[in-house]
Amino acid sequence: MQTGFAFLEAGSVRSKNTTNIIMKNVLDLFIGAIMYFAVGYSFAYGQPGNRFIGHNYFFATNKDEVMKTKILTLNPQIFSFLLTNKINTQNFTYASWFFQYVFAATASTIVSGAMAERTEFTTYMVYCTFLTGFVYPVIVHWCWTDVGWLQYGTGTGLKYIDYAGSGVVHLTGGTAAFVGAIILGPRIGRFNNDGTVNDLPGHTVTVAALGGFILFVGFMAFNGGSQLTISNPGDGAIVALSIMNTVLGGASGAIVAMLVYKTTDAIRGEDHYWSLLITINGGLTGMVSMCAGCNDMLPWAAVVIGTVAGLAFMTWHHIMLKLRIDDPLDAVAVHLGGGLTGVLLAPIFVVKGLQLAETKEYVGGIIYGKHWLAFQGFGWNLLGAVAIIIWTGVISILLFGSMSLLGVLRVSEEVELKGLDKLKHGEPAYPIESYCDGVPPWSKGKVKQCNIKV
Amino acid sequence: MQTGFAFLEAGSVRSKNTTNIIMKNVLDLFIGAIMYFAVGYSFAYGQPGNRFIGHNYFFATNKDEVMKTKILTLNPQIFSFLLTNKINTQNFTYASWFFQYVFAATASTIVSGAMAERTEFTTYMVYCTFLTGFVYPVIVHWCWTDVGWLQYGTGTGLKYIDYAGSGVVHLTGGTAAFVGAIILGPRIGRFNNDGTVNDLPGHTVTVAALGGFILFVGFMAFNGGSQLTISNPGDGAIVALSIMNTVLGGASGAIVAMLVYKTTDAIRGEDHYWSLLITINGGLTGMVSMCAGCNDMLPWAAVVIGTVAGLAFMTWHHIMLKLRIDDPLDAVAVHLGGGLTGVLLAPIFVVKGLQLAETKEYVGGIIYGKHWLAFQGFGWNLLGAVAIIIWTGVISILLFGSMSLLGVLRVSEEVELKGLDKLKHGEPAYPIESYCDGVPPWSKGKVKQCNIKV
Amino acid sequence: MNENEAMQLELLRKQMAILQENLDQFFMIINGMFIFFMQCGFAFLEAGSVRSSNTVNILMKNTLDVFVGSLSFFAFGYPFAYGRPGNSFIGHNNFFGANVQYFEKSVIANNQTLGGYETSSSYFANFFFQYVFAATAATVVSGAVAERADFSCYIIYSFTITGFIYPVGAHWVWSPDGWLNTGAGTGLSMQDYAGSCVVHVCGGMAALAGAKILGPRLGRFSDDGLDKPIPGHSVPLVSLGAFILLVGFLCFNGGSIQRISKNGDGLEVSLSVTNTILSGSAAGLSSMLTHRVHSMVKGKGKYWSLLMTTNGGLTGMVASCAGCNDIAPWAALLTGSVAGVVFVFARQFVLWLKIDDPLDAISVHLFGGTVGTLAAPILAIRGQTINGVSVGGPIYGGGVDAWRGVGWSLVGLFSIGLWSGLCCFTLFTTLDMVGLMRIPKSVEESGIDMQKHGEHAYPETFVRIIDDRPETPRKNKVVKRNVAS
Repeated sequence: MQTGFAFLEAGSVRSKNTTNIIMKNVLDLFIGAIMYFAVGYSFAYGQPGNRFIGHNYFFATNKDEVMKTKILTLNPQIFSFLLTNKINTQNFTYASWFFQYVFAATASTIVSGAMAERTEFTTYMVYCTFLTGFVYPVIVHWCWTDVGWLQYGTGTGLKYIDYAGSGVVHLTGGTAAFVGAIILGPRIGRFNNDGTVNDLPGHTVTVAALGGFILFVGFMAFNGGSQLTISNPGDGAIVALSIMNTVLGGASGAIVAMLVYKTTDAIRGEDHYWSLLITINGGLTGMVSMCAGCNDMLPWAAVVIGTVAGLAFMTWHHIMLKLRIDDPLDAVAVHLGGGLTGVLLAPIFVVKGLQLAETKEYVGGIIYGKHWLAFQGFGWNLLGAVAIIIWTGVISILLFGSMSLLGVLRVSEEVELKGLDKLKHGEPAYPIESYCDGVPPWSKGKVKQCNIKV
Repeated sequence: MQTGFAFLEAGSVRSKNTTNIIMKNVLDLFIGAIMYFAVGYSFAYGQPGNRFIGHNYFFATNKDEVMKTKILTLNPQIFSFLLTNKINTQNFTYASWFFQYVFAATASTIVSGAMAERTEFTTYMVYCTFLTGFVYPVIVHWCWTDVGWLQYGTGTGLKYIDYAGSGVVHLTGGTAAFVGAIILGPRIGRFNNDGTVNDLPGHTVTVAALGGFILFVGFMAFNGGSQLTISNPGDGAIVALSIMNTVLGGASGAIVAMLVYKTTDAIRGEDHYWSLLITINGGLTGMVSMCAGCNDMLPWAAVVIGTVAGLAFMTWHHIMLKLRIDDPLDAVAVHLGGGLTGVLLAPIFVVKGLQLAETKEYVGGIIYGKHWLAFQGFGWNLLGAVAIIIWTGVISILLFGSMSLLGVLRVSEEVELKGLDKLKHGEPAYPIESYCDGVPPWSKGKVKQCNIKV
Repeated sequence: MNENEAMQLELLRKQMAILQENLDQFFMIINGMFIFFMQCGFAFLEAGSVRSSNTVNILMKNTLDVFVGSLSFFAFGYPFAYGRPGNSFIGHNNFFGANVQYFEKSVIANNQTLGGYETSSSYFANFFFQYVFAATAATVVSGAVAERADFSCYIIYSFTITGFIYPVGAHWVWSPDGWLNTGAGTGLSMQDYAGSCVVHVCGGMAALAGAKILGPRLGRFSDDGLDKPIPGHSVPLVSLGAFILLVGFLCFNGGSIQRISKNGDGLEVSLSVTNTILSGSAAGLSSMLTHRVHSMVKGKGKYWSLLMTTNGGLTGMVASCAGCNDIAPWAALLTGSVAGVVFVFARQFVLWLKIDDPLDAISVHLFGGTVGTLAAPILAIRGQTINGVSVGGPIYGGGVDAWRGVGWSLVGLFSIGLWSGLCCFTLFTTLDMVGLMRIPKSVEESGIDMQKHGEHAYPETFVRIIDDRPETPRKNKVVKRNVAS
């Protein structure tokens, strides 16, 4: 999925900033891996942990059970225990680390889209470190570990429903992106003084679409894989259901966004187009909104939620323009809009839903509800969404705000106009001298002529 | 694989139509999902069904066994059945839906290639709806369900052999593409009045090659996954064999096509080239032809069939040019040519082949044949191919013909010359203003200067 | 236990065995498919790194790698590498897939009585998995010889590497008969889990031989010895390739266990994947920083170079291949950091030797592979197995045996490097003498695409961008071709 994000973004920025945006995505992956290895996984899944944060397994070691960890990594015996013995489960497993790490990288990548084309490179590294190392893991701890306060609930079976991270991953990333885009301010030339908007189109739709396609596939793995196990009864069916719902949600999101875009423009009397980028982003929004409940929802509900997500995407898209916030990738509309839709609608449409603490009975979502707990579940998810937004928002404001005050947040005007690639990376994305046919590469003086000749 | 098709096509059209073709592929995916969810799967796999068509599971519900479906999705009990109990298999499974859906999307995507650069957008949506919702599912029902007439056969064990859809998927798509390309007519400037052909090369070979590579991988999953199960004895070996055969078939197809292209041009005394696109298309043809029997064939047979497919590709390629039918992607040559080769050659080379109804004995293909049933099998496959071609052909003629009469099939000449991207989608694939370094984006008048400066 | 229960237990045991076998093969196949996708990664890494006038050529080469490689590996490669019986030097059986049990066994397994269980043929899964490794080794070379090697040269060496040179090395290390694996009497066994040495050093040496004999591209080094970089035409393509390769490497290393149904397999796979990503990350960051510092010191300006970062990351992943199943995560970080630094300096070294390597294939694969081969036995946890007991690596108290293991890896490294280097040197020198090695100067100057392939990578796009006449039809560029009448 990192590949998908990288190319969606690369295609959506102008050619002079292409290297920069890909570089950011590469670093996301690399810095994310190191940070998540060092502290992120520990904050998220470290056991023991309190309601708020975990604290163990720093650098993949286990402070309370040093001997046990050593056994895990040193002793060849564990590779040969017999099936009849009790299986020695480890609290820290590499598989779990890897899976959670790719989620963390996703969350931090979202932000790079909204802040594209004008952010300092070092800033990006700092914030990426914080997000994968602290902000995101804490939210994961709240929502996805048994001791986290959102997951633990009130003791009556009230839990936060978020199967694959509509809230945890996308709402977090979307909020950070939102704050970042506000504090950075728009790109030069994006908004005119009279309030009208200039399009600054990406340099190649092809590459952006490539990214979109990869993301579609990635989302299926994202949602399908969130089951985490495949060996329990019914796991196969749940994985398949998740994927089917993801496809249907994406499909309805895309089609709705496409039609809304076409009709609103037609009603306003402007040129109306079948826009590819809107369609792709609508599809992504639909898939994002599926993350929360795709394992526990009938296909018709997926179509409904996808439709709402498509509308949400268009609404956020227009709100952002109205507020004069510049988001080159529509990252906020896709992830914040889609994530919010998912988190709020999931408790309404789920089939099994929450489990009563005493009777272990499933109460269903609001539609199938047999119990007042179903309504409480909606409230609890709303609370969860608000908590995530506040936590991420406040930290992002502090982080980006302080960097803005220090003057290291945004590149200088000259750099922005000339493009980050040449000045910061020394590698223009499409070096002109490599495009001259029939001209020996050493005759740089003739390059100009060759261009005209080609 | 949708990604693969999208980029193979995107790279093979001219840059002014790139957005359009990608958009079509995106919609394939999304419209296909909704249609296949609503009616397609029902027509194909609905049980009970007659010899001709299935009719159940519309919108993923089950009309005859309402209670049972509800149990499937609502009742938590099914998630906790004991392994010792008989496992309650469901006729409708989500996994099966997803797998069949991607096949359906493949069939409909094939058509977009042959009709590229000149088709109305709404036309495309209409035909895509029909193909994934009706035409293709009916063929699937004939060939891949036990009650379909081609699969049911004559009761003596005579069955239609088509493991992964050489006929079902590719012949269907290829025929529709063929009919579409004929009725649409060639692009403007493709054929001169004196019968010569102008090349209208795609705008970037790189992107086309990317699509080709993704398709190669996709075909492996396509053929390997068609086993559908992995838990029966020998399943692993069959999957592996399928993939090995797919690779070998593709390899020989590609190499033969490349050599034939080079030598025929050399013999004619024209410039002779090692053509990349011909090689990739040859490889794809080889893989298409493998679909029919790759699970039941020795590797040497795969090499033979791949070679024939490579020749078939070149033959169809020239036939299309001779007939002055314009197929920008060679979709007809690849899928119709390759599919036909596969369907007809599979019964000759298979090892196990058909099973006698009484003795359950495998009779083998014609080469290994121990029984006249092997020859009948060839005839039955031929009949199947003819039936598929007629069914798809007739419906496509009706569909495209009526749209052509209504005048909504083809875009106007002006739009075709200026390109669909700007006029229909408002998104040129490579917006010129995003390629200028150091020039403020609002000064559009200076673009020319900026180019020279670069 | 009554008879009925015993029957059921036996049935269950048989079903489990079937499922295990299928799962193992399935696991190999799935990973093999992702590794196959690495070909796509290599193709685009290379396509982006050459000039636009040679793009089709390099893509063509990578496509043929896949296709020529599969036929060649089917006919000769697999038999040489894994055909049994074989001697300690080379295998010799199963040429053209002969003498392989195809279907019979699986049919037997179907009708068998409850007594025993016979495995069905795993030849196909093995073949596919090993084939994608062989194709990887061959692809490494195409990067180093890009933009100037002749097309037929390419077909010949691709055939030879996948059909002979690589399989012999693989036989030594990975076949139960190979001398590096059995230890040739020393009781040692070379530690190369996923091919740092077998795949990458082999490919890297071939690349070195090829690039050296070919000589640099025209204009790469000026007469006074100055180095004039020839940038690739598209950074986005390069990074697309790199991203695909990063994913591919995870499967390359994770899949190398080749089974998933045994006890502890899952742990080993996930440890491998974790180590691979950590090693790659560390290498990416360390080469980014090293490059920045290095170019600052040399006064060339300070840049955050994307290409250095991605290539560094790849080097780290190459280095992690050898030991990723048997080192702790901190050791992976260490290996990666070293590999990243080594990459930057290896690159300078190759330039200093006046060898022109457009893709840095030598630095990434040869040097990354070397780092990995040596780091693995030093940092290993289990290390060498002497008389059925793991002695542990030097750090974990392996003592003398552990150091002998390091020495054995060194022996393996040299012998494979030497084998591959010598074979390729002979091959390329021969090709050079018969004049099949390098394209003519005129072709090199005007670009291979139009001359050899008749297909320009970008027939129009950049024309439009550069002279800003979007709607002007360019009739003179249209190639007319008569259809034979």
